Amino acid sequence: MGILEVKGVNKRFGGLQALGDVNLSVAENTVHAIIGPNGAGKSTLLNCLVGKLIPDTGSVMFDGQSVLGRTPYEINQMGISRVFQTPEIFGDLTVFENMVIPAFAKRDGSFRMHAFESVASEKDIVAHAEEMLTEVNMQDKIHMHAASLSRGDKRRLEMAMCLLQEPRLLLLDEPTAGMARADTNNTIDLLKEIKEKRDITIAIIEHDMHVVFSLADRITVLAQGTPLVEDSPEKIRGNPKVREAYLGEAA
Amino acid sequence: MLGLNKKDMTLLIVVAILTLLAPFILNPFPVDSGMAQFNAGYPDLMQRFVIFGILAIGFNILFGLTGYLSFGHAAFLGVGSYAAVWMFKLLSYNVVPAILFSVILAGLFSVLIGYVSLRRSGIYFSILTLAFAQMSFALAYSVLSNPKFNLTNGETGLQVYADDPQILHRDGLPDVPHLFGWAMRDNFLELKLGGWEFTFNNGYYLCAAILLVVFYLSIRLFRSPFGLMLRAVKSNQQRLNYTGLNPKPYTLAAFIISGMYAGLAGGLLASMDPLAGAERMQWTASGEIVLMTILGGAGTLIGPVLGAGFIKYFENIFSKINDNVLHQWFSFMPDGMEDFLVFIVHPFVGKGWHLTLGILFMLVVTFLPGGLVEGGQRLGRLVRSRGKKPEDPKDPEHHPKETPHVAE
Amino acid sequence: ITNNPTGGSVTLGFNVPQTGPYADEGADELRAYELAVEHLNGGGDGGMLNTFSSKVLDGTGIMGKKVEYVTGDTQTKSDAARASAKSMIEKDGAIMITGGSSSGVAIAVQGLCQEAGVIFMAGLTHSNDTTGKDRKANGFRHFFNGYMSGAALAPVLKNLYGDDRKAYHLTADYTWGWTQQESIAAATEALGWETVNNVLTPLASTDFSSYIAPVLNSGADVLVLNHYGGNMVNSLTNAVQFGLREKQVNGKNFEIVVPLFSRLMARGAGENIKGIVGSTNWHWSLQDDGSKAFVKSFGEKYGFPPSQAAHTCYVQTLLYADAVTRAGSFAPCDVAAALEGFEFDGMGNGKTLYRAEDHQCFKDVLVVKGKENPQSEFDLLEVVEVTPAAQVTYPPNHPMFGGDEASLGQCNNGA
Amino acid sequence: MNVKPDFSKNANLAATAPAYLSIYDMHAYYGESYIIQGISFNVHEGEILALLGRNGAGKTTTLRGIARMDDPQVTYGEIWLDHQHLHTMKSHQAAKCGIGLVPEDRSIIPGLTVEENLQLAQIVEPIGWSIDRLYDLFPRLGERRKQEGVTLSGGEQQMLAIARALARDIKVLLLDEPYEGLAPVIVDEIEKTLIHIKEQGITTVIVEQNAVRALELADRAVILDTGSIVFDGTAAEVLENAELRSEYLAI
Amino acid sequence: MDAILLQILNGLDKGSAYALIALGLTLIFGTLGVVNFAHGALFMLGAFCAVTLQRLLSLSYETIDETKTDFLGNPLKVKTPYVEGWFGPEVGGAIIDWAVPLSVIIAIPIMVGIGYAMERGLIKHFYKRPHADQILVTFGLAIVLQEIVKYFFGANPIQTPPPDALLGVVNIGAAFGLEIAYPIWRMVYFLFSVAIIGGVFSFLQFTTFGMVVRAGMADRETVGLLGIDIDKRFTTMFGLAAAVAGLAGVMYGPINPPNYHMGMDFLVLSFVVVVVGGMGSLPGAVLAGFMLGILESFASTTWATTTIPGINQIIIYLVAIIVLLTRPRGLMGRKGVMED
Ligand SMILES: Nc1ncnc2c1ncn2[C@@H]1O[C@H](COP(=O)(O)OP(=O)(O)OP(=O)(O)O)[C@@H](O)[C@H]1O
Ligand SMILES: Nc1ncnc2c1ncn2[C@@H]1O[C@H](COP(=O)(O)OP(=O)(O)OP(=O)(O)O)[C@@H](O)[C@H]1O
Ligand SMILES: [Mg+2]
Ligand SMILES: [Mg+2]
Repeated sequence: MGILEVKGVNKRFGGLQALGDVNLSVAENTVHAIIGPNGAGKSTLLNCLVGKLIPDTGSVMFDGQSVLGRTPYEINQMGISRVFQTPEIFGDLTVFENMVIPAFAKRDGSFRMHAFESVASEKDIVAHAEEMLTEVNMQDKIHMHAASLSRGDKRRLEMAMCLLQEPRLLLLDEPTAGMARADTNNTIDLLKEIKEKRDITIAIIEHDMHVVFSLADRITVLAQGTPLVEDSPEKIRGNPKVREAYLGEAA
Repeated sequence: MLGLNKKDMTLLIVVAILTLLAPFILNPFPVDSGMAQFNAGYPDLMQRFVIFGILAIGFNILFGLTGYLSFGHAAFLGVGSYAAVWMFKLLSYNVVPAILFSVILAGLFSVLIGYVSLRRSGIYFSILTLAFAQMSFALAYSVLSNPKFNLTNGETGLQVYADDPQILHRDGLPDVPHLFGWAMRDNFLELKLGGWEFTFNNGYYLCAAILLVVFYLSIRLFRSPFGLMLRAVKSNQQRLNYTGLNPKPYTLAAFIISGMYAGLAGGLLASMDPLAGAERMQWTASGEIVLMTILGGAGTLIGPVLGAGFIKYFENIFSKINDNVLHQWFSFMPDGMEDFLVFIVHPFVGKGWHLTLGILFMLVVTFLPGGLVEGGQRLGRLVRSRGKKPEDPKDPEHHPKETPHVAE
Repeated sequence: ITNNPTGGSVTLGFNVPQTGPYADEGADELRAYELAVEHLNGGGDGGMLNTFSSKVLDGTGIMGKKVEYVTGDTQTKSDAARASAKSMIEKDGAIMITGGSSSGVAIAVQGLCQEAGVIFMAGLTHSNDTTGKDRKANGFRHFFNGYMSGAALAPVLKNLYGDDRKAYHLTADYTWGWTQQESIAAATEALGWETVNNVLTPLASTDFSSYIAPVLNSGADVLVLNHYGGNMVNSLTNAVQFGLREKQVNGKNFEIVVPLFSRLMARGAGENIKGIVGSTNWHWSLQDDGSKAFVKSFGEKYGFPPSQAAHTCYVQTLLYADAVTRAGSFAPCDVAAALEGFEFDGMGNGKTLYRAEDHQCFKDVLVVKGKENPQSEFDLLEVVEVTPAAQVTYPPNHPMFGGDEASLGQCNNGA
Repeated sequence: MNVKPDFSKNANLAATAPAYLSIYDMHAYYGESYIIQGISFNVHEGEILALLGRNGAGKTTTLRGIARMDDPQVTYGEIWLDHQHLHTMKSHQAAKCGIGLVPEDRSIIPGLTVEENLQLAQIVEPIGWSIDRLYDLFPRLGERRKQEGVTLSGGEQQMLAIARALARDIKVLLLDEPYEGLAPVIVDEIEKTLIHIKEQGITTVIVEQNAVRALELADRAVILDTGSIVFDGTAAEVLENAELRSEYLAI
Repeated sequence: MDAILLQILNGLDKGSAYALIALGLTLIFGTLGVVNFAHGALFMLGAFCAVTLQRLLSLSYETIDETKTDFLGNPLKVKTPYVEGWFGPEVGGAIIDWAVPLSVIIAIPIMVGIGYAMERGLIKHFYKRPHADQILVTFGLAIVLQEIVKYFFGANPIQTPPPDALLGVVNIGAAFGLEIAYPIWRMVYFLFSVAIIGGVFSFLQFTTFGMVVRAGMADRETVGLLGIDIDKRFTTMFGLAAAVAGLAGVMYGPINPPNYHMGMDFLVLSFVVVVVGGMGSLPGAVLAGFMLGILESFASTTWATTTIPGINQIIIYLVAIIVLLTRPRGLMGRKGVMED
């Protein structure tokens, strides 16, 4: 029994069957990669996990509890964090403030009216945020407006925000797209390190096979809304169907 | 100190000094001079400056931080005023219960209106609040002043009559709003220094003290985690949601707080002048609050107060300059010249004060996108850079800002 | 006392609408005030000073002090009007406030002047409440009111349209509208007319067609428009558009009545006003000496005849100056005592009494009709009847005026 | 701040072929931040130039400057395209002269369907490929022609952005990370398309994090670092120069 | 029955005014994304085009009639309009009589010109600025325009009567044996607005203009990349919107006499109409305009006001609240248009 159990999920957009009977089980403390051609429904699947979309049918269980019918913030409070395909950050705020918010969310839950303390006096929160920024190597950008970061940095910031919450399940939608090779490697290292340090399950969508094969314990290949195969990385690499439909010469 | 950082503390102290010395600062001209027209240091206007300042500070907590543009805040102002006058009618002229009740009632109203309106965002939210406010206005102006259950006294405005119960009223207390016998309308000191006159009014200092308290609270709020969350709401609600935070209670709390600020302002208005009219709730009044905030600089701490002062100054000072006054000003000139100048200035003052206000709105927002606060900052920078060497810090020889090559 | 003039001059506060829909009316009031000040200070031809029955004013200002004035903008909002009045009192040292063109504003400012201890000489305010339930010891009204309109109109209406009529009222949904409707309905019902319906229209209405249309099928043969200003112009225009005036109902010509007329409204209504009956406080075509003198000095100064608002404001200023002089004091209580029960003549409207109990003037009321063939752009109304003061007088405790409870309170000299 | 362009590095570029697109001493700001600090390079007719560098090096800024977008403000310098001076133009004029930019965030226009997004590109002359021809190139787009553009999957949006550029008759195609978020097979497809486009005589500037892929495709390469050019030469040179690769590209 | 039909007709009529104003507003607010508080002022300026033409046509020379006197007892100056002098009283009188319809011709270029000037001179700097700034600047502009009009024309309403031929009422129910007397000019106004609405729709539907402008509003930058000079189109759009608002005003004069603040009276309502209709949706604006017009008409019936006192005061706002709560984007709003 995995920490995340997706059973018989369907999702239609008008005439398009974006997800057709998806079953997926992600085991605890593993990295599970979801790959597949563009438009296969990978992001749609993640959307169903975090409450952005509600599947037409099927069930999604996280740690034995259904996530369906819950709002995104409740799902996050259950321990699921997500990095989006196009970075979702607080553009008007500074990098530091971007980090502080998840720290509060983690400590205080979904709403607390702390209107008279000052942010600066919350020593633990500040320390936590700064520490995480150092980990992703962004301490020099701490006072920049998030909107004026370059694209790669935005992604790193978003990932740091999610990691700071120490989620039990981290969903990454193409976290290294547009990242420089060096940073991609750093990201891989970071994820590995974090996985070693704490209990964390990661589901990752990626087109960069280097990333996928360096991290993944298991891989699901999604095509046209249905899982094609699920297997270990080695097997997937050798699978001719996958090679033809998806990997091309990259394999 | 007081949990503020140095910059905020300085700001608070500056504001405190300015408000406490306002009777001097606002009356810079001797009474008999031609410029006396521009003096603003009389009790009513000073009270209005601070009361509308409080209103705008409260509005800014909602709009400046969360970006939710309420077009119905005047409703809370009106509710606050009605609540206060009802307290005068039922209990006594003491302002304490009146102010407390106006804050509470406005708070309750804002829970109701906020809960419903906040189900939508953006322009839809604005229109919802506008609709609620316009309904409140219509109800107050006519429906609720129906003689059978006269809650608002309609066009005339709610006021205290001799036959009202006033159950806590005792002999010896003044028959005007007072703070434990200290009448709001009285002046505790009237100073005459040479040609100058300065009035120190009880009501003004009560309002000023309250302003300082709520200003302090708003600084704390701006710098607090709660304030940060509100700014996050403005920036990206999606991300907030996916970070495990529900934006709703934050925005609702901001809405209620700003509604209570508006109610407080309404209660103070009634305490300074015990009559509550329905026009206070009209959309134009709500629009005025919006304009004050943007004009001063939305999202800044002091901006809304400046904006409120600016608009109220025009309303009260410029509207009173008539041709007679103009002729006095220019009387030192030769006759033809005098008439010509009066002719030129005439359309912009007195009954033309709206025109001047409109033009200034356009100028300020076009040239100072951040409102008056930005104007102040630019001025400050100008003054500061004077001291330095006139050298362009950005590599002057290599890329001057204007070049013949690049057309913008 | 508040703002007792100590120097060589005395300051009056003219608080009129300078912006908003009544700005033109306010402008006319201001002209009248300036004229009055000129006359009080001995300038011009003296206007009504020459015809006024009291002769204490001699063109040397008030009690030898030169009259100066400050102006303010009421915006036709109680809040703004009070703010403006306060600034005149607190900043400019005004000893008397006057002006306004709506009852809400008049009552609000009157209350303020009572508290502040200055005299308020109301401008144009027609609601019964101003000298009814909201009467104040420091406040005085020269203008007539809703009850007087009804009392003056009723006999004329009976003459013109008979005593078997069915009236349909459209009423502006606020205090002034209600009191006027109540007064007119009572006066016409006393004649034998039937009030078929009274529909309240929102103040903010700009188009009245949906209120006019039901009139057609209601069986009514008279439409009474209890509207003022822009509301009246629009509702009358709409009523004429819908062909009400050409209709025959119950075998009679359908008629429209507008109880309160002003020349500015008449001008706004244009052609539509022709033949429509209403009442007014004063009209420039009156031929008594006072009116003629006033029209002459106003007309020569500004090039057109004064409106009723201008007239009432002018007269109020002179009356105040006269009362101060007679009392020999600027103290509001002394001035009030001099005005109370004061009888005078030569200011238009014939013999006039400032009644002591409620500070309302009692004088002749004009019933007018839109003129069919105007000779000039000002010649819009013709006087049908001058109703004598006696016919419009009512007891001070009349139920429409607050009954027995209404009281002036104590006069306030201020501090 | 005071960085002068080092012309010695690109002294050798001149004579070989006539410069087609030529950037001379360009300086650009975002508000107060000085990003592009005087860069000069040439692109020859019909070639593919790879513009490389780390995150935040200024690649996107350079492309936006060439396309004459409102932001960044190019405060100094000249940009010539085929004897026309772009630096005096606004973006729509530059586009009429033949500049086609595929922005890094794809900029699919909300509220418009796929087809409308393409039609929009053909409102103003000169018009390039027909819409049908574009659908032939990207059949997925043809299938989704009535779908709102922004609901496309990430990869589909990338295809739409490229298709939209080709819908205009362009002389120079500026591609900002065209492979980002694309499945490996599609990357292969697009690479073929780029070669095809090159054969049509269209000049291409490609910005790409996947430096190796870009270099294999490109004729020449320019490497940017913090707003200055650190290398200008043939693609092969970069692939050979290990120092360069590790220092600036981390490969 | 007659009464109900009459109320519907009345609603249609009020609805046409709402719809026309909201249509123009949608072009600016819903399409360009500019919160234009000066839109009401454009409506007002349109009405004053008619007033101005009427005044111009009535420009007169004075002759002195010794037999009559004016109010001061001086000989009366009689005014005769020049046009009557030139063309004779008959033709001249007819020209003056048709001043309002004639003003449509001059109003179009004037309003387009005003729209152009406004956009080029002011609004274009505000596309990228927050809505709040747009509100402030356009509100300032509205005040300035109003005050200028007030300076020249006063605050009082000014009659702009329809031509005599279009005065009076027709019984449009006669064919069905019903008695529905309806003013001719209101019929004209309704038909006129239908024509304008149709014209605008076909202009935007059958050309790609609308699509380009919508795209430009959503993402100016990208549209520029596609070679489109969006600024020019925005200006054109603004000119068009100003013309629509102005024409609505020209023809409205005979229904209710224009005054300088008539625009503000309509402004708030037209924002409500646009939002209820759905931002950026032209059909939505028109539909909401007519719907609210008719509902308001029904709410003013005696039956309605006795059932719920004061319903006529609040109906529009009440409906707006209900619609917005049940249909998040208004009646016909599209996703993604001005949602933040
Ligand atoms: N809101 C929507 N309305 C209509 N169709 C949609 C919507 N969202 C997604 N789709 C379609 O559903 C399909 C799956 O999209 P999804 O974003 O899940 O793909 P993906 O696997 O993440 O692809 P990529 O790797 O390119 O990001 C796509 O064809 C997309 O066009
Ligand atoms: N709008 C902006 N305002 C201020 N600074 C900006 C803005 N956009 C980008 N920058 C800064 O300009 C620098 C260059 O950014 P640019 O986007 O050109 O980098 P890039 O080379 O394209 O990087 P990436 O590979 O991450 O996309 C970065 O330091 C970035 O932080
Ligand atoms: Mg995806
Ligand atoms: Mg980039």
